[in-house]
Amino acid sequence: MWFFILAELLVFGVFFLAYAFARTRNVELFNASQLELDQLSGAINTVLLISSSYFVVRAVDQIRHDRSRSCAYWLIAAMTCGGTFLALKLVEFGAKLEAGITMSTNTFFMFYLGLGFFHFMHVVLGMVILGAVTLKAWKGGYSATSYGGVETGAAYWHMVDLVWIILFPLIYVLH
Amino acid sequence: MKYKSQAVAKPYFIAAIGLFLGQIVFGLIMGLQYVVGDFLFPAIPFNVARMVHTNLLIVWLLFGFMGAAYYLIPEESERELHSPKLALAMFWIFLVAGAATILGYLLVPYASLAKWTGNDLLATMGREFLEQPLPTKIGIVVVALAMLYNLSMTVLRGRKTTINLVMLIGLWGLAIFFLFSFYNPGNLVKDKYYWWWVVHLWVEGVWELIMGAMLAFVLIKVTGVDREVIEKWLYVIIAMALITGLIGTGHHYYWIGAPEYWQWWGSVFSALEPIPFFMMTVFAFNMVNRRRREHPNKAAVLWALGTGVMAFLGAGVWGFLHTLAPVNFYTHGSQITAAHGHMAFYGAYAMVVMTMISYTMPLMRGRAANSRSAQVVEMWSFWLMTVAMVFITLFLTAAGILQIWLQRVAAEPMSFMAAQEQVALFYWMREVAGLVFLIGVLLYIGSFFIKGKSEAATA
Amino acid sequence: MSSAFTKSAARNIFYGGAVFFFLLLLGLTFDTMNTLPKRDNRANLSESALRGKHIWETRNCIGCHTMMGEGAYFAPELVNVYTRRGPDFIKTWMKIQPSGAPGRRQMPQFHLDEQQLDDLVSFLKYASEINTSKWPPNIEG
Amino acid sequence: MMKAATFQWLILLAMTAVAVGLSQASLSDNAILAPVLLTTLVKGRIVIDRFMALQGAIAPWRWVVLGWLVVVVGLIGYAFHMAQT
Repeated sequence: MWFFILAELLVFGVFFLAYAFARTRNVELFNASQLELDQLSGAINTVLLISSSYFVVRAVDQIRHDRSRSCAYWLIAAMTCGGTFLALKLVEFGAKLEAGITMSTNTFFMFYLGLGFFHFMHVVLGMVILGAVTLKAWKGGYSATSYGGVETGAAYWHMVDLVWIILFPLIYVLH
Repeated sequence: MKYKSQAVAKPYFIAAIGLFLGQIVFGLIMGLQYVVGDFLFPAIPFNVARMVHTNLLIVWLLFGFMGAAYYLIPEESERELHSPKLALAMFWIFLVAGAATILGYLLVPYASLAKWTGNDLLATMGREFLEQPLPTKIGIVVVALAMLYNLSMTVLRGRKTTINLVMLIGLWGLAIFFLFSFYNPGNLVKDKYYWWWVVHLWVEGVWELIMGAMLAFVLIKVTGVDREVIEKWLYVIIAMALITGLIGTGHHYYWIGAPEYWQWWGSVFSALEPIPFFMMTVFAFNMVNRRRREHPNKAAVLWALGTGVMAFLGAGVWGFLHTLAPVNFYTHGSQITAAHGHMAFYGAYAMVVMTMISYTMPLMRGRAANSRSAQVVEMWSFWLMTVAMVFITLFLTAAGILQIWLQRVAAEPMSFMAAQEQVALFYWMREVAGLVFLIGVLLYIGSFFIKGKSEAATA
Repeated sequence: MSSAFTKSAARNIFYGGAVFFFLLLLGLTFDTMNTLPKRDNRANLSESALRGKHIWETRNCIGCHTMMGEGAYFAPELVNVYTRRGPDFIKTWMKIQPSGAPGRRQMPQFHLDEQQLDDLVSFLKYASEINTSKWPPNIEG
Repeated sequence: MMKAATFQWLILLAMTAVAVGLSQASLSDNAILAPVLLTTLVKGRIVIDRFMALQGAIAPWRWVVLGWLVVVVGLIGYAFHMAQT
């Protein structure tokens, strides 16, 4: 699993650096386009993802103490945050599309929409994984001695969070 | 050979080798036409020779894949093939259709061939690699579906292993993506966009699944390494192949009218495409080093290691060389592309089919491995072909770099033909390397006829 | 992490990764199809250009030439031949093939009539006006 | 142990607030670059070492992931710095 997480981090890393260096050739365009972003929505989404990551940590802790149900509750809380993240993101994308902005508008929006969408799909995948883990935990499929699935799902979710932690300042904040 | 019906692979492999020889002969004709422009003109114009060269490649690789599937799926499923008769019938249909198509290319003007075969009803011809007339394309679909039915029934009723599942998924993907060859919109950009869904998603997608399954199968047999370990590797390799390769399609979308963001997506993902090929190399060497038995078929082991290395060099390294959009801007559609294409197809697909043939043919002929003398000749052919291909690639790369410099970079760019004359020396050297390759192929074929004391059949 | 990397984990990554990235490809394809009208010069894809594409295909031009860099590398790039040579040159060129010059690369004679030549030219003109992100690097292709 | 996690969570939230605050407080581009990247680095480290629990894990994984973080954030900083001068 870690191998896969690293591969994912590598891809995101390359995209982040591509953004940073593409920006050096076109600073004004990037700065001007960045002003059109909804920073508040981005900030709320950061809070949501960080919190969901924290809830996942709690879930792993619960299963270590053999508390399947409460592990599932924490996971549901994490997924609620994830779901809200997705909803907010859709509103954000929707607003941009309505304003006639697409990936072909300019290089900045190519990255904003492209990276955002790529990350969005990772959140969706993370939700699917957490969902599967939650279901199994709910049915008592894990125990204090056997919870590899919870840990793996958690690691993936933290990776998605980690990527956003860099993505947010990079695209929304720094100028 | 554990099951009688596996023997159905034999005619497939023999046909594959025969067509391979044909492909090389036409390659040499084209190579000579590059420097002696009117060679065989007007009997065999370059475009006809090229069509024969590339189509023979595709058809013989398909024969190889099918043969490999008919051999390994019964063995993995631990039961006889659902219908050996159907498999044999499909062999003859495919062979006759393939031969008729090639003869059609050679004997009939292409425009007439198109008219007679219903291209006006559904225009699918005249696009690179998909030049086949409509009946041939339909034939390919029929043969593929019959094969998939046959193999799926075998797997469904038998043991399901990672190897036969991956092989089956690869073959299903091959059949499904081929359907895009029937879609030919008038809009040139869309035409090209979906044309790549056949070509790229074959060679940098589902074919890698087929290749991985074949390699894993042979490695289990010749090294005796635990199946769990090999199958885990197989999953990781093909996962990386699809993860990088699917969006890697973007490296074909830079300059055909598709949106410019493909330059980013294509560059990032295709820059990672060497990873699965590198893993394939590590995989092959790792398994052979951890071998638990000394298999008498040394030639098969050599082919397995060779395909790992050459696939990485040809597809991985030579692919990476010109995959980044700023580089590709200059190299696109030059001899660099030809260099990459030659080594990648040989290293990944020609060699993996020969790995499979090398391992299975002795078994189908009733022995664990060929005699020592036959193996020595086979290994000589391996080295001749492989070294010749390395040189073909190097000469084409040199020709490409010079061509790009003269025609695209220089302050006063030369016209295409003027630049071609400047690089003629490299084309001559390529032709010589090609002749060495031909000797290698002939030796390879010869190795099947060498008798001598052979090992008794055990495996 | 205590969990070892198992075969079933590898399998899940394969299936999950394949589905994930195929969906991503579909998503990007959807956006591409929406963006194409701005780039692919479809307004000039006339009946004549369509007939020209048919001629282009049924004469297997791609067996020697490249179009947007795709095809064989035996003869010149043709996406910009309309701008490089102009319509009259193309038509005359097609009529006088093959050159018969000894040792030179030969192009077959396709016996196209005036109408077919015009169609082919309008296809090449249509192709030359597609937005290919400034490729090829110069007029020589 | 979970107290620590809660505390780390609060730090992450606070740091996000600081980053957003800095960007709103119309400071010059140069001024916010270093602090924002620094908060990102710290946040990344918390997620990697504490949430992913890589601290104390088998060494190579931790160093590879942390190395990734440092390299990416560092190069971003370099690129932005270069763009300003």
